[in-house]
Amino acid sequence: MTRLKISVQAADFDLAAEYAAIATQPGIGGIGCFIGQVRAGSDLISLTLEHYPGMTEKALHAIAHQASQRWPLHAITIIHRIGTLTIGQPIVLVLAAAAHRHAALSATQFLIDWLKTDAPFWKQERFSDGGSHWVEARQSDQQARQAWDIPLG
Amino acid sequence: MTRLKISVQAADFDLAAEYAAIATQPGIGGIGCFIGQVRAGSDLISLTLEHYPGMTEKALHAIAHQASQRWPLHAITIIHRIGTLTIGQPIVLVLAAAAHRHAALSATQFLIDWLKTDAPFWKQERFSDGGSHWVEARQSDQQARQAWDIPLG
Amino acid sequence: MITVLYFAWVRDRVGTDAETLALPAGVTTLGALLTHLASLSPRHANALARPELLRAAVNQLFARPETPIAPGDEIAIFPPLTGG
Amino acid sequence: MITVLYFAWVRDRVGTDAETLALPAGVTTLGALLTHLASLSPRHANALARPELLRAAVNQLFARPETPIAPGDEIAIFPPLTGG
Repeated sequence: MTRLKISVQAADFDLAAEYAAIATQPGIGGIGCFIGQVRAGSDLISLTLEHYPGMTEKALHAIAHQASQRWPLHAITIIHRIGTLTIGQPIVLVLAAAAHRHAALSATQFLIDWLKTDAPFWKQERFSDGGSHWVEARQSDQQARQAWDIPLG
Repeated sequence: MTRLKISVQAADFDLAAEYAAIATQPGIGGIGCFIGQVRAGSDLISLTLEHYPGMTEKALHAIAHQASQRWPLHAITIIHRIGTLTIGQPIVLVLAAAAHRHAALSATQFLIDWLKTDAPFWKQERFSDGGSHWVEARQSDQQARQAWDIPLG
Repeated sequence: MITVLYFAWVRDRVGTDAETLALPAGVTTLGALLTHLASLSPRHANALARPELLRAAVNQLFARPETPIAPGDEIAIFPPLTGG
Repeated sequence: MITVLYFAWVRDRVGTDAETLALPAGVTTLGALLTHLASLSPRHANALARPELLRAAVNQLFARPETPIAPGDEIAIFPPLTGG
């Protein structure tokens, strides 16, 4: 059984509390983690994250389910923030815990790769000159997601 | 320039503090993290971690240097505990921060894979019947380390 | 009746985030619905002009042009996803 | 003189964690030193009996049987690493 926590929220998350909540599950030997944050760019002031309420949570559950089918995971945590975030603020937290490091780190990578392409979030950038634009999806994200399904032999 | 923190210590580490110390570096978009902890096993009571003072720090610096040659990293943190640790206690923390998630997560995986085979630590297990034995190295760790050097084409 | 939701720049261009409309006779797939929606107003036409830039969901599951739709469905139209 | 350090079960079997000794004439490589060390006592012989289970460092760098050694070197002998 994989302990699952999924949250879409405006508030910041508490890395230490989320880690502590899963680290004490019996049988865990490794915990992988990824935190994405607003990266400074030329004249960028903030990002505004929009999502599709209802569908987002379903999509994140489906992604977590996929991960738990691929690796023996003790716990998965996905927290994604919405609303307006300034440079350096955290956007997303992914945690995956397993008996061994390979499963924990592979699942962490998988979860963030799939979240990028399969969870209905959109980012709008705002600049110091007052302008704004919607971030375009990157081909590399689609490739990273699809790479998980390339047969190895 | 990669901000580097390497520590071999008996004391526990503070994940939130280590994360906060690197997250504010300019230009970071993603932070990968791995925490290894003492996994419960049949009758296991504790692990005692021994190391080679002097060489350990050099080896960890060499591993961090390798990672920073392979990916554009803003920060690397490696903290490895020594002494006697009971079940569930953290052993090792690896953090890698970069502009993009792929570099951050690949470097995290690389650092822990190489640490397993290239840093002079040894684990002794103690059991509830009073017995103890030195953990044997796993072939899979050697393979994981070498996989980083297999040409892709 | 169906509900159509718009997100991100699709919403900005259409000028509304949601509308409820009757499903015209003969419109039984997502692709046909997109063609119908584009005929509703110049703003709709502009927002939906390039289907290759659009993605969609029917009842909160990702959908393709051939995905069937029926009265009562919730259809969402949006740009490629950019979360994480 | 050279310093020889032992770690983990190698130390347990040898019975000491460090010793200082003179480098005998003709011993110029790590491999030759291992053979010499194994001759020092039954405990040394037992600890060093299976070189394929051992790893070593010369002056804190991983070394191989052919690695040269010289007076003043710090040599460490230990099992394969099991950290992390």
